[in-house]
Amino acid sequence: AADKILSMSTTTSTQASGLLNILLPAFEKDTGIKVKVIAKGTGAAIRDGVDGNVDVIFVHAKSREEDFVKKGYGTKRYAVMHNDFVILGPANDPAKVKNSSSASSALKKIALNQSTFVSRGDDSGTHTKEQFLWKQTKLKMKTTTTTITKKGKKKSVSYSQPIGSWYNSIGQGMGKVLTYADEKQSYTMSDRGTYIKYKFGRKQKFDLTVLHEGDKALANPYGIIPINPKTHPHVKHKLAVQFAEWLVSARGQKLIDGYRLIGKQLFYPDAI
Amino acid sequence: MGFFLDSFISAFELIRSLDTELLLIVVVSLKVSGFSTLFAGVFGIPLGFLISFNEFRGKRLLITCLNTMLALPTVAIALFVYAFISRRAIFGSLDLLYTQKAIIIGQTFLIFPIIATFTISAISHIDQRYRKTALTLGANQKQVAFIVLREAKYGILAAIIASFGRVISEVGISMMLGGNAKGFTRTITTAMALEYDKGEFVLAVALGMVLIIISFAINLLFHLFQGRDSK
Amino acid sequence: MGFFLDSFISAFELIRSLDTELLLIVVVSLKVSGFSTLFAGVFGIPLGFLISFNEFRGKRLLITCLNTMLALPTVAIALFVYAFISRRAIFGSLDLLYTQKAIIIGQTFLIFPIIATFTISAISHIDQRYRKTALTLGANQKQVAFIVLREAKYGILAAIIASFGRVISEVGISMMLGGNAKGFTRTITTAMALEYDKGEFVLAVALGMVLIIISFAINLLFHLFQGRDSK
Amino acid sequence: MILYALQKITKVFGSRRILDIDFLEIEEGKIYALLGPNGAGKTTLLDVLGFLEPLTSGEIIFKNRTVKYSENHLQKLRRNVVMVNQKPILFSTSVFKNLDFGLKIRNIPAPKRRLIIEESLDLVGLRHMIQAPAHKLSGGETQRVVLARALALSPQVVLCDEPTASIDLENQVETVNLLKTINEEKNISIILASHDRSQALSIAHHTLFIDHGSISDASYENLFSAIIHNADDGGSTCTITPGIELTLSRQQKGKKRILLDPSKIELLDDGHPHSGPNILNGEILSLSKEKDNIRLMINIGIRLTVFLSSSQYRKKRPLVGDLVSIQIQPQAARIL
Amino acid sequence: MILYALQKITKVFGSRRILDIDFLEIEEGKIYALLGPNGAGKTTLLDVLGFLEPLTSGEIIFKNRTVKYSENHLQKLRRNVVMVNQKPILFSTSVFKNLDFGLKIRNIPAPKRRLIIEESLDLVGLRHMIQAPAHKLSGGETQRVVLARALALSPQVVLCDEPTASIDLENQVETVNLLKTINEEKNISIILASHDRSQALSIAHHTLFIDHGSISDASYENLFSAIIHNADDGGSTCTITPGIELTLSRQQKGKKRILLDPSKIELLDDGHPHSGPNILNGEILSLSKEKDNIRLMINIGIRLTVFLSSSQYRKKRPLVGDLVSIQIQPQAARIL
Ligand SMILES: Nc1ncnc2c1ncn2[C@@H]1O[C@H](COP(=O)(O)OP(=O)(O)OP(=O)(O)O)[C@@H](O)[C@H]1O
Ligand SMILES: Nc1ncnc2c1ncn2[C@@H]1O[C@H](COP(=O)(O)OP(=O)(O)OP(=O)(O)O)[C@@H](O)[C@H]1O
Ligand SMILES: [Mg+2]
Ligand SMILES: [Mg+2]
Repeated sequence: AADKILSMSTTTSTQASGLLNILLPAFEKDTGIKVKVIAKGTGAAIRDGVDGNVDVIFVHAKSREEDFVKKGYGTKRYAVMHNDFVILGPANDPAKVKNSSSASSALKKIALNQSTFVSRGDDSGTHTKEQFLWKQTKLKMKTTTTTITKKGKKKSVSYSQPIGSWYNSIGQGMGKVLTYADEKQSYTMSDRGTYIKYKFGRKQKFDLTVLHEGDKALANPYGIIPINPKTHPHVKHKLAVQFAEWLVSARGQKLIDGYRLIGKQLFYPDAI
Repeated sequence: MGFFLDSFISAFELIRSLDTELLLIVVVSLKVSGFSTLFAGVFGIPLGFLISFNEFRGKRLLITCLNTMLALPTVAIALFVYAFISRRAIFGSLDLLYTQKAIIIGQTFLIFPIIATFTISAISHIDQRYRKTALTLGANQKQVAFIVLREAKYGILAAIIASFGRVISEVGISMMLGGNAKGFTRTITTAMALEYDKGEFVLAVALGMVLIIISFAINLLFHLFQGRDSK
Repeated sequence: MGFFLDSFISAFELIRSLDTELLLIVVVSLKVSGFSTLFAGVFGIPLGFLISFNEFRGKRLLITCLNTMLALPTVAIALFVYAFISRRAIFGSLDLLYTQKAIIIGQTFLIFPIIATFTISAISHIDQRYRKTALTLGANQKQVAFIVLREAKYGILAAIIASFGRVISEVGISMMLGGNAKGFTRTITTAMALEYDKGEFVLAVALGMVLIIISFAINLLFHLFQGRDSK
Repeated sequence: MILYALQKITKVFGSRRILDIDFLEIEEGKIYALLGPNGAGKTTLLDVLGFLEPLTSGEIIFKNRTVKYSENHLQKLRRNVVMVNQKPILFSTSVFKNLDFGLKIRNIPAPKRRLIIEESLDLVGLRHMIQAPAHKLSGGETQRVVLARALALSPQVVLCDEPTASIDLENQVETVNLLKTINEEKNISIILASHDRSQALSIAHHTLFIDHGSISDASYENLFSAIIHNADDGGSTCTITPGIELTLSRQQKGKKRILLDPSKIELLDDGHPHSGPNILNGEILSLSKEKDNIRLMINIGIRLTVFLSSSQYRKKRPLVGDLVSIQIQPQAARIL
Repeated sequence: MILYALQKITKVFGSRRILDIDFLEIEEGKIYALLGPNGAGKTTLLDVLGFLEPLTSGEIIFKNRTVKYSENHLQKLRRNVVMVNQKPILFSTSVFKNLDFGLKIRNIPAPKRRLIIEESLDLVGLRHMIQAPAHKLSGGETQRVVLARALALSPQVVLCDEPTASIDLENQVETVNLLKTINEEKNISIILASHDRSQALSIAHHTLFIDHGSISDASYENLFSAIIHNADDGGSTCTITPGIELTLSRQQKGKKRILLDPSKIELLDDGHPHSGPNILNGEILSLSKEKDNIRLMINIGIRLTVFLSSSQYRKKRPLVGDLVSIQIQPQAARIL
């Protein structure tokens, strides 16, 4: 029976949105395979894949995923689904970002108005996307570099962010960022799933509303990658591939398409 | 506050409905914490005895080091253990990461210094005469240790309970080494962290209340046990 | 293990370069932990004295409750404090959430039972005769407490150091009430958690080493202090 | 003047009545010795007299004023009475600070405090140790510093609980002399508990015997465990150890504690060993002076104390080592 | 037979030499009493004899075999020697289990253990308390159970550290008698430390005086602190208390401890008070028997012990209360 258990590292958003609660029981019913889910930040999930701690990873940071496959840690990236990011803010919208032409121009307005903006700051898929958008605003960025030693060699880790104390980088998961931003009545960027859950799925009130959405640049694709058995011979590659293919099969995609949270669609299938 | 009332009602509901999922989480918590307390005791108590009973250079420094270990953050311990049991590490092939065993290993490291230092302190409060009396009656080192153990039993028991309280309430190691996998390594605290992540504060507090009830029950038992004996 | 060597070198690099960001994090950690230890001491030590010095119904039950509070998970404490200081709660207008003050409040709740129970235990190990002697020499309650405090000073100091170790190494409260806001409420442990989340384990361990160096220094100081006196 | 008057006091710990004194008056300016077996309640009584333990019932009148059990009132009273513990302790600081503590509390200005402290240490001959750390003193030194600490406060009463147990002979003598001196020169009343009867008698104006929490006028001497059987004639036979049997006039039974009043034991005239009921033979071990009596210790298998009046002693002139016969009158025996 | 032979032993704690004994032999089957002031090293010596403390240097020969300081060897030796502590303790369990502990360790079968335990408790008269929880016994009972626990192991040697301090008279007598009994009936050697000189003498075959860690043949009596000044004639004057001055033959100076040998003090014949150098007047407080001597306690301002031989005593027939004159020979004084 132990062989029928598949370990998967994934981002908190897939778990917190409740999607896995639909997909996994169905998958187990179809194949008899149980999936053990380890939910964490995108960076740590990818790290799990690099270290071979799990059999498959299910994350949303497309460029890093492709890099992951290229380096030989994974066999193939299956595009499973996408949803999108939204820019949230207080209803009175002090920076007047409503009706901005693009996501980056919305961010620029926030910066120019010095309105508080809360950032994930944790190297997650969302954070990667946010950094990409900030770069497009052509605002001046501050880059911090830390030198560390890896395998005896010096290596530097750097990240950049806009300048100013209005920019709050809090290094936490999406849910906590939303709580934080709501408390501070500030702007932030979130994936739609978590936002819907917070806004409509709980008893507690949540005041932030969507101020900008729909820009192509805000797309948020999720991919699943089985770990490469050449790098980590112990992984249950067959089961991993079975799961990935099940997800992109008509059955999996239909379940994704049909998933509703409080009557709202969260994810859009990418494979059909 | 309405919030706490809600949580309280939810906690009560959770318990009353004997929710199987809750039950499983509680069982995992108890099992993991129980084993790590057991192992920490098995290593920590004898270590405390060894340190107390022997005079050697650097003894006080060793105790200082143990005291320092009390301030080891769970994140650091988790990473330390991770470095040994991750797939690519020496013990990787044992496939320990993201299992209850991994949590137990990490938690054992967390509380082992607590038990050792408490034991040293409990023994230091036991009159030297107990040791001398046992010796003069012909006891060997092991039998002396047994006598001292009996006299220090409440101190050591208190250490064990405090340690159990520490592990059952910790979240860092359980999360990082156990992975909070539903049905496998989800404990009360990681479930709380998850509910908090999801913004489900009421459920998080309800779980916290379940935890407090468990640890109150354990402390009450200790209280009654000690009370009966000192009457 | 290469991993630890890497981390060690990185930690050394971090400290050597006097990285301003690291410095800020360390300062915030020390400041927050220092204040919460201070407040917990200011409330916990007198409470320990009050409980020890008075006989009343339910005294042992109260001690059992304090012991139970030792097992309060940080998540639960954080949520509890959150329920009072969130924007919509009674103290919301004070704008405490996600400030260092919020961390201090939460951590004070975390360690205050530790200090109280340690104080009770330290006093219970002090001979009743000290109290009687002070009384017969004409002391009032406050002066008696002073005498007992002096005799129990190392026990209480140990409690304070253990509490400081507990808060400087905890992550749940700092994360949830402080928010890990870079430059404001980022502490060593929340920074570690972040680096872990990012998969940058080397940096996480390096930060952990900085923390251990701090707490070793504090324990060493205590060790020397105590040693000088008992010579 | 009457220092303490105790009326119908009891002290109960749990379900045990530890003290039960109907009436007791203690005069001012005198030395009282409290004698009694282990667990008799000596320490507890001293605690009560030192206002350190509340009573379960009854009343204490201290210097004509009834003691009220409020912390404030007690604290004032305690300033007149200092207790020296059975196993005394010094605070973990210097000798000076130990003596300073009580004076500071009494708001005495610093220069005067210093004078008093030096004077008090002079009294016990330890002025040169004024700056020594208190917890490094030897047992005898500790005892003396504790006394100095009490005296520095010029109390009206000093309570001493076994001030010389475990103290060596040299220091025992010094301590006893010191107590005498302060009683005479400073007119401080002293109440001390002791097991050493001869020491107590050599120093005290009055001795009190306490047993099972009650004060009795019996002397703490010739106390034995005995087994008592009823005899046919309406009396009973009491076996103290095999070979030593007494005939008692009253019916009694079982294992009892028996007290033989030393002044009701008669030393028979010289001559061949006597024999008869309640007549025992033995050797005189020692002779000593005790107030107006002479105390004989006679080994009759057990050690027995006999009191002779001075005049009888001068008449009979018994010597140490003499073999003598004694007769124990039935009324000398008292069963506890 | 020689039980212990100690050769050039020293014991150092920190920088202080606590024991320093050149040579000491202890015979088998005898009772030895160890007398000496506080801090003299009595307890430490007993610890060494009980193989509980290692030596700093020197050698102990126990029953003709040199003691090796390895834990294994010591453990075997300890099975022959049981120590009864100065402040004895019982383990926090029942009286039965307390006695059982040492027997179980020696692998004695359970039924036999039970017999031995009951027998030992009978010896101290506490068989009825066999199941009582040990920590609820009174002081006197504890002391007796501790003795029973030692005796149950049928050791060859029992070491007792102040077995009667703080114990009431009744139990003191019982304890002393018990020690005598086991020495006589079971031929167990006993070494006891005590402050009570007369008690020690009444029970011991040999007394050892220990001071500053060294054994000396001086008796533990007439020990005073004195201030000595040089005199003009090459001798010196020694002031014990104001009014009591002695002339010594040797030059000395400073505050010293002085020992006056009681058998070198002469009781002058009756008559008017004598006077002259080293002649003092006082009252006889007590007379007692001590081996072949009679011991006089004389109050000359301080209490002084004087030994008379039996024949001299019978000749001079001093009485308690007599006023007498004594002469202290210069060679009676010994400066420590
Ligand atoms: N706090 C207490 N709680 C319960 N019992 C107590 C307490 N204090 C004393 N006792 C008991 O009261 C009795 C009298 O004790 P106390 O100390 O007054 O005796 P003592 O005459 O001083 O004896 P000793 O000669 O051994 O010093 C003892 O049996 C003791 O066990
Ligand atoms: N473990 C130790 N470390 C340092 N000094 C010690 C230790 N044990 C005893 N001493 C010192 O050694 C000396 C002798 O102590 P010991 O207990 O043998 O004296 P004693 O003759 O039994 O005195 P007492 O009559 O007070 O019982 C004392 O001055 C004591 O302070
Ligand atoms: Mg007492
Ligand atoms: Mg001793």
